[in-house]
Amino acid sequence: MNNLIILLPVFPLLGFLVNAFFGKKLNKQISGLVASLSVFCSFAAAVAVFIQLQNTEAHAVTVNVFSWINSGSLSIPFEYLVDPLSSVFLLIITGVGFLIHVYSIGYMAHDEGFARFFAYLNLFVFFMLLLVMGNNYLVMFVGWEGVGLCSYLLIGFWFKNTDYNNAARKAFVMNRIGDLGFLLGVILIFLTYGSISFQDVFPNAGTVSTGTVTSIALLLFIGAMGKSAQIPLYTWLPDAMAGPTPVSALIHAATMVTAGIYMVARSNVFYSISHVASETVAIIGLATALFAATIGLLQNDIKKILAYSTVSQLGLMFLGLGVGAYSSSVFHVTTHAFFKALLFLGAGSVIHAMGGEQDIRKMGGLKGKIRITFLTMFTGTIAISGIPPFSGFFSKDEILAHSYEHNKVYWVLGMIASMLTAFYMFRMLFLTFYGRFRGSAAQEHHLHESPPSMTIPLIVLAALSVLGGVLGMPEIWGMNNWMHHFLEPVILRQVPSTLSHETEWTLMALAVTAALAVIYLTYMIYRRYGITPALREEELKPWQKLLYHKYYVDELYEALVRKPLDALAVVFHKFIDLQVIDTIVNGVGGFVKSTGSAIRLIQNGHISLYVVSMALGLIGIVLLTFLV
Amino acid sequence: MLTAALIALPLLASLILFTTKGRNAGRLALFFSILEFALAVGAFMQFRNNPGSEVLRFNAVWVSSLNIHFEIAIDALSLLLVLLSTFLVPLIILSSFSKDQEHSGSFYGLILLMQMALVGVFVANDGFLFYVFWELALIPVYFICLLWGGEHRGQITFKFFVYTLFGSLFMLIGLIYLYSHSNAGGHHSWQINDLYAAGKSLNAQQQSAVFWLIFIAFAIKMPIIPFHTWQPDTYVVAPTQGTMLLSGIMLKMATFGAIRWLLPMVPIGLAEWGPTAIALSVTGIVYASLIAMAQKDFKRLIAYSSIAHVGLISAGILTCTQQGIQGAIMQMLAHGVNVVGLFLIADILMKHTGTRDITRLGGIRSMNGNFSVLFLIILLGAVALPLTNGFVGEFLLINGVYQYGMWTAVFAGLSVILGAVYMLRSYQGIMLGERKDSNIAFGPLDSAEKTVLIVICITVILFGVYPKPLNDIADQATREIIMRLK
Amino acid sequence: MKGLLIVSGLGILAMLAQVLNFKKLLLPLVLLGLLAALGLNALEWSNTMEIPYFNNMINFDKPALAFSGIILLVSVLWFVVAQSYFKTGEHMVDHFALVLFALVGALMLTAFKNMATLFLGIEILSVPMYVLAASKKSDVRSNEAGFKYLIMGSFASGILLFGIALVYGASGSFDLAAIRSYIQNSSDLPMFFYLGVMFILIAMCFKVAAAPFHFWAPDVYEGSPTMITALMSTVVKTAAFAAFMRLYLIGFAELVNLWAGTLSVIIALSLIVSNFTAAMQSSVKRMLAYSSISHAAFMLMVILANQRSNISIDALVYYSLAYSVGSLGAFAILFHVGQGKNDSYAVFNGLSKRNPFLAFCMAVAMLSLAGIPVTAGFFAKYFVFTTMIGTSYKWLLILAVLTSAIGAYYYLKVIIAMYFSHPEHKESINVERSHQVVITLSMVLTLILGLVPGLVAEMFRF
Amino acid sequence: MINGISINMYLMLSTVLFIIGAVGVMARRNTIILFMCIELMLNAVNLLLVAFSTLHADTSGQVFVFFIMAVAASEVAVGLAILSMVYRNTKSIDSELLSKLKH
Amino acid sequence: MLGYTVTQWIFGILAFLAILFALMVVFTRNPIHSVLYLVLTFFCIAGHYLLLNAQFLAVVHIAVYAGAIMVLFLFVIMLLNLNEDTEPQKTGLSKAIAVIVGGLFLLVMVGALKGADQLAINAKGHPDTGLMHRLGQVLFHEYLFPFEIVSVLLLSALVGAIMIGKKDTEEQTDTVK
Repeated sequence: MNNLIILLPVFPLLGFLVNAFFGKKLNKQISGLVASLSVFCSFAAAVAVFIQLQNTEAHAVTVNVFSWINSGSLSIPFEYLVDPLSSVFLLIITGVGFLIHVYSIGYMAHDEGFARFFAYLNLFVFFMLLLVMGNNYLVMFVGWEGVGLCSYLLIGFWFKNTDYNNAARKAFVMNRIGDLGFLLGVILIFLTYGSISFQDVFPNAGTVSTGTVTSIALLLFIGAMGKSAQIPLYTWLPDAMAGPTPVSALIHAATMVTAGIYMVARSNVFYSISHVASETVAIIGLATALFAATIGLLQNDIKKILAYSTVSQLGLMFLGLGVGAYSSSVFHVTTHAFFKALLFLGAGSVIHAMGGEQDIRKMGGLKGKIRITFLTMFTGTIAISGIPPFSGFFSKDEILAHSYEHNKVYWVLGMIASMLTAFYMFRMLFLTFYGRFRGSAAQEHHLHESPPSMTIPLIVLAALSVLGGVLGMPEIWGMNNWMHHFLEPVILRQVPSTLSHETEWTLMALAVTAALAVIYLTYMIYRRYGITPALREEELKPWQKLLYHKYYVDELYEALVRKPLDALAVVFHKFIDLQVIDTIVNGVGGFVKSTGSAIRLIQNGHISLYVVSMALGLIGIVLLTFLV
Repeated sequence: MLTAALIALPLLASLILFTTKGRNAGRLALFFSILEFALAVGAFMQFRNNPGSEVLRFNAVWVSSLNIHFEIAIDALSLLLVLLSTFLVPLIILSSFSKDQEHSGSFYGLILLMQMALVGVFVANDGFLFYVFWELALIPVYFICLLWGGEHRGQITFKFFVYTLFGSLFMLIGLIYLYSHSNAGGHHSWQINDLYAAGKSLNAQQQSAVFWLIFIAFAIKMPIIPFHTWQPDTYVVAPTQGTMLLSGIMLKMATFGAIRWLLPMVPIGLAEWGPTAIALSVTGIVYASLIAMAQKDFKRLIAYSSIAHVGLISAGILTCTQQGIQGAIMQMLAHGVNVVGLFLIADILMKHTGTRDITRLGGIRSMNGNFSVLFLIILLGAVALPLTNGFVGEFLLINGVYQYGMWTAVFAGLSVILGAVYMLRSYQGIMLGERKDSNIAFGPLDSAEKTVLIVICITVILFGVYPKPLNDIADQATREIIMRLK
Repeated sequence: MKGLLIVSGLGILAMLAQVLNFKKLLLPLVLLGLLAALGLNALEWSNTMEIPYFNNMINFDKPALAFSGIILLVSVLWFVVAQSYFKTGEHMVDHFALVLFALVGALMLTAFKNMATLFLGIEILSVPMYVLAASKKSDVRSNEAGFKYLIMGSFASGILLFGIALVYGASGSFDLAAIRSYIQNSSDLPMFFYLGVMFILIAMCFKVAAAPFHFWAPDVYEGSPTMITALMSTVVKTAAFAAFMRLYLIGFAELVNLWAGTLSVIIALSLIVSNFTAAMQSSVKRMLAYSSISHAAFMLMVILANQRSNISIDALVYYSLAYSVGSLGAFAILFHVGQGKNDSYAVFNGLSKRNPFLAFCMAVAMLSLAGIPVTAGFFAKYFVFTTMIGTSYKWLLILAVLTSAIGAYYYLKVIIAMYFSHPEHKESINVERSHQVVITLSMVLTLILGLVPGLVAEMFRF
Repeated sequence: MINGISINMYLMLSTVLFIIGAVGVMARRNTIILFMCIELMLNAVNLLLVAFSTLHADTSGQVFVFFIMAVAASEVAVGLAILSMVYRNTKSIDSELLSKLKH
Repeated sequence: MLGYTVTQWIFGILAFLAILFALMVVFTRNPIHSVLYLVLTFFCIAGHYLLLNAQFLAVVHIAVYAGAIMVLFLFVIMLLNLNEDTEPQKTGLSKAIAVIVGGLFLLVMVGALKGADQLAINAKGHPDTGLMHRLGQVLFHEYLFPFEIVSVLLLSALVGAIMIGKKDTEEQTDTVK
C-alpha cells in the first residue's frame, strides 16, 4: 500500500516528463493518451488505496518519502499522509482529472501546443496530489504553490495574448499574497508546537492560548482566501477563465480552488478552538457567496457566469466550514466538483460548437442542435440549483442546516445566495439553449455536437452529479450519512447536530420551494417574455451597470494598490535613490573637490605668504603650548 | 594541505594565464577552474568522512612578530561557500566563451586570481589573513570591470572601488582594535578564537563601536541601503562575468563575513545595534523590490532584486536564530547560482537582440521556446518557488525573522509577493506576447550558453527537491555558530 | 660609520673625475662604493659598536644602520635610474658630487647624537639639494624651486637654531644624552626650554613638510628636475624622519605631553590639506608631492603614538622603506613617460597599450602608495594603525581612514588613465635595460615587502 | 666687567633681532634683502648662544657659533649664485615674480 | 649713574643701536643702505660679544660677516646695479600684515619668555670661556667631527655655487630665445 501511495503522484509526474521532453516528437494521440493514462493509473491507485484504507483500523497511513529539511529543532520530512479526508480528495482529483484529460484530447485537438498543454495538466495533477497528500504543512505548501504555478502556466497557455498573460500574472500574484499568509501561519505553527507535522500538531492544538490559535487559524485562512478566491482576493478567478475551458473545469472549478477548503478542513481543530477565526471564515464565506452571486446575475460570458458561481459556491463551502460543518463542506466540494466540472465542460462543448463564441447573448436555441451537451448541462444546472434528489441539493442543504443551527441570519443569507445561484444558472440555461438562435449565420451553419471524447466525460459527470448525493444521504431520510461518518476520524472536535427532525424537514422544504420559485421566475423572465440582455451598455440601468461591472472592484484595486505601488516605486527610484542618496554620496566627492580647490588657492606661489603662514603656525603653536 | 592547494591552484593558474594568449587561454582557464572544483568536491568528501581531518587545515607563520599566521581551515560553513565559488567560476568562465575577449589571457587570469582571493576569504582563520584576502578580492574584479566594462565604467568602477575600500579600512581598524585587546599567552594574536575572546572581553560601548566598524564594511559590500548606490551602476556597467563574480560570489563574502567575523565577535554590540541593522536590511528588501518594479533594463532589475535578496539574508543573519542563519547560508548558495543564471540571461538577450529593455523586447517565447523554459526555471528559483533551490533558504529566513518579530517577518515576506511581481512582469515583457520590435530576431543559443543554463537549471531543481546534502552541512555550521553565540 | 666615510670619499672622487677625466668610470665606481658602504653597513649591523664615535657626536646604532641602509639602497637604485638624467644635464660630475655630499648629510642625520651634528647634517643635506633643485639652469621653474627651497630652508634652519640655542641655554649642553638626563633630573624646566623644544619641532615639521609648514614642498617638488624630486621624496624624507625619531622618540620623549597635542594638530592638518589638495591636481608630479605630505603625516603618527618600544622604530623604518621604494618607482616611470617635460595625468593615458609592463609597475606603485594589500604600502599603513590603536588619538585614526579613502581616488586616477583612457601617441615607449631593472626591482620589492613584511618588520625584535 | 645683566636681557634682545629678521623676510621683495634678513636671524641666534655659553661658562656654545657662521657663509654663497642665475633668466630680483609654481 | 652700572649702560646703548640698525635694514628702501645698516648691526653684536667676553669670537665675527659676507652682498648688488628705483616694493597691506605678524610673534615670545628666571650672567662667570686656546681645545677635541664634516659642507657649497654660477654657452642661447 505504501508503494501505491508513493506511486500515486509519480504517474502524472512521469506523464509530465514524457510530454515535456518528447512532446514535440510524439503525435497528439499518443501524448494525449500518455497524459490521460498516467492520471488514470493514479486514479486506479487512489481507488485501491481508498479501499485498503477502509480496512485499516487507524484510518490513516503515513509514508516517509525522504527527509527534506533539518534546521536545529525543526525537522521537516517529505512525508505523505492518506486518511479519509485526503483519500476523498485523491479520488476527486484523479477521477475528475482523468475525465477532463480525456475531454481535453478532443477539445485541444486543433491546438499546436497540445503536448505542452497535457504536460502542464499532468504537472498540475502531480502538485495537487502533493497538496492533499502532504503529511505536514510544508509539503502541503509545496503542492499549494505548485498548483499556483500550473494555473499560471495554463491561464497564460495562449501566451501570445497579453490579456491572458496579465490574467495569469494576476492569478499568480494574488495567490502569492495568500501564500505569504499561509507561510507565516506555518512558521507560527512551528514556533508554537515545535513541529509542522499534522500528527504532532493537532493533538496538542488545545495546549496553547486561544489567541495564538486564532492568529494561526487566521494566517492559514489568508492562504485559503487566495487559493479559493474569497473576498478580497477573489478577482483573479473570473479572469482566470482566459485559460482553455478544460483548465477552468479542472483547476478553477473542481480541484485547485477547493484546496482552501481542504486546508481549513484539515486544520479544523484550530477553527473549532478559535471562535473568532471560525466566525471570520463563515462571514467571509457568506459575503463572498452573496457578492459573487449578485455579480453572476448579469454576466453574459458563459464562462464568467460559471466562474462567479464557483466563487459563490466556494463561499458557501467556507460558510459550512465556518459553522463547523466540515464534512458537509467536503461533501459539497465533492458534489460541486461533479456538477461544476460538468457545467464547465458543457460550456466548453457549447463554445466548441459555437466556434469559440462565449457570449450567451449571441446563442440561443441550441438544445436541438447539440442534444447531449444540452441534456448534461441541464442536469448540472438542476444539481447546482439544489433540486432533490440531485447531488447538489444534499450537500448544500447540509451546510444550510448547520448554519441555521449556528446562526439564523447566516441561514437566511445562505438561502438568498443559493436562490441567486438558481436564478443565474437557469438564466444561462434558458439564454443558451432555448429561444431562437441569435448568432451569425456562419456560426449557425458551423454548429455541431462535440466528438465522443468530449461527450462521454460529460455523460459520466452528469451521472455522477445526479447520483453524487448518495455519498451523504441525511439520516432523516433513513440513510446513514456515509461521508459524515467516513470523515469523522479527521474532524477532531465534532459539533453534534441538535436539530429536531421537524426543523430539518422544514428547512429542506423551504429550500426546495425557494429554488423552484426562483426557477419559475427565471422561466417567466427569459422564456415567457423572452427578454434577452441588452447588447449595448448604454441600455443598462445603473444598478445593472454596477453588477455588470462587478462593483468596479478591479478598478478599485487598480487605483488603491497597483497604481500607488508603481508610483512609490518610481518615487523611490527617481527621487530617493537617484536624488537623495546618490546626491549625498556624490556630495562627499563634491565636498572634497570644492574644499580641495579652496585650499589650493592658499598656495599662491608667493614666498612671503609661505613665510607668513609659517610664522603664524609658529605663533599658533606657541600659544597652543603655553597660553592654553 | 588540501585547503592550501585550493588557494594555490588558482594562483598558479592565473600566473600561467597571464602569459598565455588567444582562444586556448579560455580553455585552459576552464580546465583549471574545473580542477579546482574537483578539489573542492574532494574536500567535501573528506569533510563528510572526517570533519576534523588535518587535510582540511593548514597553518604557517606569516609575520611572527605580529603573530600573523597563514592559518586556513575548511569547516562546515566555509566548505559550502568554497563549493559555491568553485562551482560558479567554471560556469562563469564557460559563459564567456560565446564571445571572444580581447587580452583573454589577462581576463581569465584575473578571474582566477579573484577566485583565489575568494576562497582565501572563506577559509581564512586568521583575522589579518581574512582582511588581506578581502581586499585582494577587490583588485582583480576592479580591473575586470575597468578594462572590459561598458561606457562610463571609469567613474562608476572607481566609485565602487573607493566605496568598498572606505568600508574595509574601517573594518581593518575594528580588527586591529580587537587584535590589540586579544591575548594569547601574553602576546596579541590574530587567531580567530582569540579575537572572539577579545571581542567578548570588551565593554558594551567598545563592542558597539567595533560592531559598526566591521558592519559598515559588510553593509557596503552586500550592499544594504543606504550604502547600495554603487551597486546597480557597477552591475550594469561591468562585463557580464564581472557582474557574475560580484553578485554571485563577492556579495557572499560580506554575508559570510557577517556570520563568521561579526556575530560571535561582539555579542553585546550586536544586541545593542542588531535591531537597527535588521531594520535597515528589511527596509532594503521592500525598497529595492519596489525599485526593481520600476526598472526597464533587465540587468538593472536583477541588480535591485539582488539587493532585496541580500537584505533578507542579512536580516536573517542578524536575528542570530538557527533558522535565520541557516536560511541565510542556504539562500547564499541558491542566490549565487540563480543570479549568475539571470545575469547570463541578460547577457544572452543583449547579445542576440542588442537590448535589455523590457519594454522593447517580447515574443521571444515563440522564437526560442527552450530558452524561455530555462529562463522560467531560473526565475522560479529566484522567486523561491517550492522544489526550487530558492525555497528552503527563503522559508528558513522568514522563519528566523519571524522569531525576531512578527511584523518584521510580514514586511520581509513582502519580498515573496513583490519578487513574483517584478520577475513575472519582466518575464512576460521579455518572453511572452507578440514581438514588439519587428527587427529583433532571436536565434538558437550556442552550446556554451546552453550548457551553462542547463547546468544551472538542473542545480536549481536538484537542490530544490533534495537539499539535504548541503542543508545538513549548513545545519551543522549553524549549530557551531549558535554555540559560539552562547 | 664606514659608510659615511666611504660616501664622502666618493664625493671627493667624483670631483677628481673631472680633472683626471675618468668620467666613464665614475658611475660604476660610485655604484661599487655605495654597494660597499651598504655591505659594511650590514656588517656593522651584525656587531653594532655601542661605543659612540668622536665623544658622542655620532653613533651608528641599530636604528641608524637601518635607516642609513634604506638611504644607501635607495640611492644605489637612484643612481642607476638617474644616469640618463646626468647624460642630458652636462655638469654630470658636479651632480654626482653634490648628490653624494647630500648623502653624507643624510647619513649623519640617521646617526647624530649631538645638536651640532644634527644641525650640520641638515645643512649638508640641504645645501646641495638647494643647488640640485635649481640645477636646470635655463628653466625658470627650476630656478624658482631652488630659490624657494633655499629661502624657506634657511628660514627654517633659523628657527631650528633658535630652538637649539634655547635648549642649550637651559640644559647647558648640545649632547642629546645630556639634554635627556637634564630633562629627567631637573625638577622644573625653564619656560624657554619648552619653547626651544617647540621651535625644533616646528623646524623638523618643516623638513618633513607637514602642514602648515609644507608650502615649500609642492612647489619645489614640481619645479625641480624629476629625478631630483625623486631624491627628495626618498632619501631626504627618510633622513628627516630618522632625525625626527631620534629627537622626539629618544631625545625629548619624556616631554611627550608637551608636544603631542601640537603634533596631533599638525598631523590632522597635514592629512586634510594634502589629501584634499592632491585630489585636485592635474600634474602627477605635484600630486605625488602632496601625497608625500600625507605619507609624512602617517609617519608622524608613529612618533605621536610615542610607544618607545621597538614597534615605533619598526613602523618608521618599514614605512620609509615602503614609501621610498614605491615613490622611487613612480618617479622613475613618470620621468620616462613624461620625458622630464610634461607630467600631467594625460601623459599616462593608455600607457597599458604603449608599454604594459611600465603600466603594471606604475599600478603596483600606486596601489602601494594607496595602501592596498598585498603591497608594502598596506603593511606600512597597518603598522601605523597598530601603533596608534592603543593611544588616545583614535579620532586621528578615523580621520586617517577617511582621508586615505580620498587618497585612493587620486592614485586610482593614474591607473584609470593608464588602463582606460586612449593614448594620444600610439607609439610604444621603450625603456633602456638599466631602468627596466630598477623599475622591476622597485616593483618586486614592493610586492615582496607586502608578502613577507617580516623581513623588515622584525629587525628590532630580538 | 659684565655685572648685573640678566640672561633675560639677552634673551629678549636676540628674540627681538630674530623677529625683526623674520619681519624682513616677510616684508621685503628684494631677494638679496631676504638673504640679509635671514643673516640677521642667524646672528640673533649667535648672540643668544654666546650669551648662554657665558652663562654656563661653557665654550661649546661659542664653538657652535663657528659652525653657524660656516653654514651662513655657504648658504649665502649658494644663495647668491642661485640669485644671480635667476637674475640672468628673469632680469629681476623680485621675489614676487617667482610665483610660477603654485596651487 | 641712575642706579645702573657702566656695563648696563653699554649693554643698553648697544642693544638699542642693534635694534635700531636692524630695523633700518628692514625698512630702508635702498638696498645698499640696508647692507650698510646690517654691517652696523653686526658691529653692535660684536660689541655684545666683547661684553660677554668672547673676544676671539667678536673678531672672527667682524672678519667673517662684515669682512666677507657683507662684501659679497655688496658686490652682488653692485653687479646687478640695484638701487632705490629698481627696488621692488610690497603693497602697504602686505607690509602691514608682515608687521602685525611680527608684532604678534614678539608678543607671544615675550609672553612666553618673561617667566624666565633672572639668572645673572656672571653668576659663575668663568674668565677664559671665550679665550682662543680654550676654544681651540674644545673645537679640535670635542667638536672634531663636526669641524671635519663642515669641510664637506663648504665643499658642496663651493661646487654648487660654481656649477650654478658659471654660465654655459648653450644655455645662454636658449635664455635669449
